Parts: sequence; C-alpha cells; structure tokens
Amino acid sequence: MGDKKKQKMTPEQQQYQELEQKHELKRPVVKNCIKAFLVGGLICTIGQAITYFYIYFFNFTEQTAGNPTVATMIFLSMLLTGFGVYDHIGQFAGAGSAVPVTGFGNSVISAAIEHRTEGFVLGVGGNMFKLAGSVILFGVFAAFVVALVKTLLTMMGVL
Amino acid sequence: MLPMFFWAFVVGGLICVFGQLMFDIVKLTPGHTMSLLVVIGAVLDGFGLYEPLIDFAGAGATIPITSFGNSLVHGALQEAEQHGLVGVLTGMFEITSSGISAAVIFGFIGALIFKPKG
Amino acid sequence: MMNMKQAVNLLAILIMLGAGTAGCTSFGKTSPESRASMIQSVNPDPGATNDLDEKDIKLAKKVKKDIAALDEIYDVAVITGKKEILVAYKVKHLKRFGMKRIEKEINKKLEKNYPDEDFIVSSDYKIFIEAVELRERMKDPSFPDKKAEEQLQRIISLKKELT
Amino acid sequence: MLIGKQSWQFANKPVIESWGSSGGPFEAEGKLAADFDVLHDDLWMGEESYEKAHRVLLEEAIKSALQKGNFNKEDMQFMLAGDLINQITPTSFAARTMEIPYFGLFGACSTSMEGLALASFIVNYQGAKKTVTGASSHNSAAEKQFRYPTEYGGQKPPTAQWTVTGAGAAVLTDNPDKQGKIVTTSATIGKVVDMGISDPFNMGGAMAPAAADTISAHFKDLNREPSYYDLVVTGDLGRIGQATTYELLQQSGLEITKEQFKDCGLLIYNDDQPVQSGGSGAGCSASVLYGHLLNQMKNGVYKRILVVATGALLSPLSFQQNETIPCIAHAVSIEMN
Repeated sequence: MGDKKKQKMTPEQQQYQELEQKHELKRPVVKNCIKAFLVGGLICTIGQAITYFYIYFFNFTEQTAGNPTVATMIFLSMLLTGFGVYDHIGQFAGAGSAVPVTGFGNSVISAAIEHRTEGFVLGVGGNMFKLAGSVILFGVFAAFVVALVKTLLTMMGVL
Repeated sequence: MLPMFFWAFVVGGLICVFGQLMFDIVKLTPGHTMSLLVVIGAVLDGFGLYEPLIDFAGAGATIPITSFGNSLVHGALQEAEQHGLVGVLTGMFEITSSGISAAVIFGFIGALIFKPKG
Repeated sequence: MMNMKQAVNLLAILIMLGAGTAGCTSFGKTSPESRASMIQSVNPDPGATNDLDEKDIKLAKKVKKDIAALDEIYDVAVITGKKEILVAYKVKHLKRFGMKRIEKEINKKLEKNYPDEDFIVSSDYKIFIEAVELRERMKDPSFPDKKAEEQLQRIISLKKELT
Repeated sequence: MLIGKQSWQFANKPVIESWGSSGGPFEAEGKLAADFDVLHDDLWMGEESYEKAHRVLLEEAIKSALQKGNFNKEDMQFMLAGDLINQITPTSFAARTMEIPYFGLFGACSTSMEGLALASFIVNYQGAKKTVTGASSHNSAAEKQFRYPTEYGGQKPPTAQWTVTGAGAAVLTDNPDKQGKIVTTSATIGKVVDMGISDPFNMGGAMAPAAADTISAHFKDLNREPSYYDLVVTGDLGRIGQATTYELLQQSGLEITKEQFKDCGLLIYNDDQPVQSGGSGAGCSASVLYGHLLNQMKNGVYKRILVVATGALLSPLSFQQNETIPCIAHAVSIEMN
C-alpha cells in the first residue's frame, strides 16, 4: 500500500517527505516492545491469579473460570478507566494494555463515559462501540467463516 | 501452577509485542490491530491451535483479545457438531463472549458513576 | 453535589461486589491442604467410595499405577465410585500443548486394560483438588460412604460441565 | 493595500489596544502560566460538557481583553473568531453571549492569524472602529472529536502534539494615537499546501511546507529580509514541523537564524510535560500571542515580530477516507510603533 501511495505522489511531495523523514522523531520500537511485553505479561499474570482465585475458592474449573476472570478484569478496567489511570498506562505500555481484554473494556468504557454528556441513549448507547465495534464485527464474522469452512470440510470428509 | 504463571506472562507478553509491532512498524491504528488479532484468534482456533495454547499458557492466551475470536469459533463449532451446517448459523446466535457482556454492563455502570478526567 | 456522587459511586460498587460474592459462596469450598495440591505434587492414595470393597480399592491402585507410568504425567488421583472411576491427573507443563492427545491416550489405554469399567478422566486442576479433598475426607472412618459417593458425583458433574 | 501577490500592507496601522488569554490546568503547569489572565484548575470549568467549557474559555479571553482596555462589549463593531470543533459551535455560542456582530472563521489552528489579518484589514479601511478577534481550543473537546475518548488508553507516538486548552483574544482599534502602541503592519494570506502526509499524529510534518510557503511569500511580497524581524514565531509546528520548516527556509535561501525562529507550541509547555512534540490547536498560537508575546513586546523585548499560524485542514472523516492532510498558514507582522 505504501508503494501505491508513493506512486500517486508528485516528485515534489516525495522530495519533501524525504526531507521531513530526517526530522521525524522515530518511534522507540524496541523500548515500546519491551514495555508492551512487561505490562501485557503482567496483566495476563494477574488474569492467571484471578483464574486460580476462582478455582481455589469457588466452584469453577480451569475452563469455566475463564468467564468470571474476564468479567473481573473488565471490572478492574472500568475502575482504572473511570479514575483516569488507564489512559496513562496506555501511553506507557502501548499494546501491552490495549491487547488484553482490559483494553477492550477500556475502549468500550472510555467511549461510554466520554459521551455521557450527549445523554444515555444517543450519547452512551450510540457511541459505546465506536471503537470496539470493529472488534466485535470482525470477531463474529471471522468466527462464522471459520466455523462454516471447518464444518463443510468435516462434512466432505477432508478433515 | 508456578510454571503456569511464568508461561502466562511470557505468552501474554509476546502477543502484546505482536500488537506493538503492528502499531509501530506497520503503523496500524489500534482499531485495525485489535480487529486483526481477533481474526487471527479465530483462524488459529479453526486449525485447532488455540486450545493447546490455552492449555499451555492459561490466562496468557485467554486474556489477550485473540481469545475472543477463539471463543466465538468454539461456540459455533460446538453447535455445528450437533446440528451440522444449520448449527453454524444457530450457534452464531447463541454464543456470546463474556467479554462483550461484561464490557457492556461495566461500560454503562461506568457512564453512570464516572466523569472523564481529561 | 460531589458528596452525593461519591455516595452513589460507593453504593454501586458495593452492590456489585455483594452480588458477585453472594452468587459464588453457595458453591462448595475446599480445604487449604487440598489446595496445596495445586502448587506441589501430593501423590494422593487411590481409594474407593466404598472403602470396604477390597476389589474396588485394588482396582484403583492398579489404575493409578497404569496412569502414573505415562511420561507426561506427574500426579494422579484415582477414586472408584459405585459405577464410575474418576481419574484426575496433572500434566508436566511443557507437555500441556498435547493435553488433548494425552487425554485420548489415557482413555484408550484404560479402555483396553479395563473394558468393563466406566472412566471419568480429567486433567483439570479443579477436579484434581476436589479429588484430593474427597480422599482426605474419606480417610475419616466416620465419613459415610453415601456422602462420599454424592461428592464424587458432584465432581463428575463438574467435568461434564466442561464440554 | 495589496502588496505583492498575496499580502496586505496596513497603512493606517490598526492598534492592538488590549489582549487577554485563558488556559486550563495543564497550561497552568507550563512555562507561560504567568502570562495567562485566567487559569482554571479544572478542565470542566464548572460546566456540564467539554464543549461548554470550551465556550467559557473564549468568553473569558474576550472579557479580559475588553476589561484591560476599558472597553464595553457594546463598543465592539465586529467579532472575528473560530475554533476546531464541528461547526465552530463553542465560538458561535460565545458570540451569542457577547452580542457582538460576528464572523465565524475556520482555518483550523491558523484561525488566530486569519482573524487578526481580517480584523486588521477591516479596521485599516474604516470598516470598523473597534473589533475583537480571537481563537480557542480545548484539549478534551478536540481529542473527543478528532482522536479517541480522553480516557482511552491509546499510545501516542512521539510525533503527536498536545492540543492546548486555551483561548486568546485581542481588541483592534483605529486609535489615531499610535505612539508606543502595538500595531499590525502587514499580513500574508497563505495558500493550501498538501505534501502528501497522511498521518494525523504528525501534524507538524504536514504543516511545515505551508508555513515555509507563507513565510517565503511574505518576505518576497514585502521585499524584506528576515533580519527585519526580531522574532518569526510559528503557531503550532512542534519539534518536527519547526525543524523541517527551518530547513525548508534555509534551502530557499532565506537567512533566518535559529534564535529568531520560534514556535508557540514549543514555548508554552515545560520540557517535562508529556506533550510529545509540543502544543497545538487554535488556542495555542492565540493564547501565546495574546498573552506572552504581546506582553514581551510591551516590555520592549521584541520590536517587530512575524506571527505565522499554521493549520491542518483535516477532519476525522477525511483521514478515515485516506485523504492526505492539506495545510495552510497565515502570517501577520506586529510591530511596536
């Protein structure tokens, strides 16, 4: 895609962009990845601890403990989002706090809180999924396609 | 149990690093990255690779958003096993992800009690 | 105005926490000793709910020996009930990728060696803890067999919930 | 009077009689806190929404400008102002409060100089005796509209800039007594330049060519050398945009020194504030000029300055449709008479 874009540009634009690149502050990729790894890993470890908490003290098995764990993580995400902490974690950790479900929760909750000023129906209701909606769309649709293909292949005896 | 924590940390962290590379190298927006990860999760489960990863890394595989695609495929396939092709369709209507329900509920509660801090 | 809001905050959180815990406490609890089995290898004695039945106990011991012989496995609990035999085991961590395969192998092996018995096989930590818990309580001679059987059925229902 | 291709010279030298600025909590921690007339410790400013708070900012800036010059709002013939929010409602609503005949302007972050140039033009040609002009922006309102919800945990790259929560306003008059007063002498209106940058987190890089284009045009039209000015100050180019503009100017043969070339977006915050590449937004150039810079001129630090406000003319929609970012810059020269 980048090449296609470049072809459309005039020589003048290309020349400018080369000049601009020199001054552009590079993203510290390695540093960002280390931070993402540590924070993302930590969030998953907390998730693991919560899973074991539910297995230990309540009647959940390893598999059924998944649901309450996710719900608890999103509850924590709500508190952190509401108290204005999650956006600072996000700036530090990048994908480390965006990829875990807490990040999914954060995208829903932050939009809901933000648009409260436009009312509960049009504001909160209408904007809650403006960030997370694509995740749901592609999740559900990809799942549909994968399940369909797999079922068809199984029926045809390929698998 | 202790190795479980270790592997949850490592696997979860690595999935996040993958996301970070999508951000920084491919320059995708968070929305694009998350959508991509969900699709990857669904496809991996289609090949039967995601369940072993959950067995191995626990929350390291269930907490990242990829598990969302996995759980949706799982639900659909379960129905399909019982009802065939129709099951894929009906399965899609029955399954939900706890993540979505929790996010909806806590999102609304959040909007009731919090104000953005800016 | 602010105080009112804070009060509402607090109330909402309390309600949620209350609802969360109330929904869960009705389930059974396990003792700290049995929970320790999650961290370390405990190697529980095989047993039978009917502890007078020599045959059942013998069977349990034999099954345990068979399963423990597998390389990938490091801790096994076996309890024979009236009809079913519960086999809970732990898989070495690096072998967990192949848990499905291991479960199949175990099922096959058991079916081959004991074609007449009905096995419930699980690698789930929760089921393992519960099995260890049940074994501990069974050691108390005053613990009635009927109760033990009930408990076993409850564990089996947990396993069925998984699929 | 038109001079050159795209510049005006104001023979009657409209006087910037008084000025005022307001800012938010983040600006209060910045380098220029002392130059703000009103500072808030709450982003909401006691209002129900960020957009309403945005309106309050501009109202306060205008009110303090009027107050400092001993004017009533009834004295003003026109108000020329704008902001970044959809349909510039915060500014229009402030105009509703002020009850001054109103021109709503949109030039993104270049609005401040677009307003000052037009106000000078009107006053210069006796279109008005007194006008007020200004611009404002609110960080959270802008984030909400252009980027993500404020509480969303997205990571901003180092090229990103921080939208200033602030407003600045000035009163221009045709006061014949110009001795020791700050006046506007000329303005250059820029053309829209698009160098194909499409990253909305790199506004400085996108705006730099527009800034360089307008600055070059200004010196050419007025046949001046950069040494004429004590200071050439850009609106909100930030670190990347400023360095790029500087190089572009050097390439075009303008002899401008690093010391006389500054950027409002780099002046306003402390180095340890997490603003990545610097401040931005319509309120950035407005609050720095109608606060810090004019105060400095009054104190004799600068005699002649050229203010170049740059604007990125994008919308969230245009970015999502893969459009590149067209940019504009307007320059106004301000002198101590």
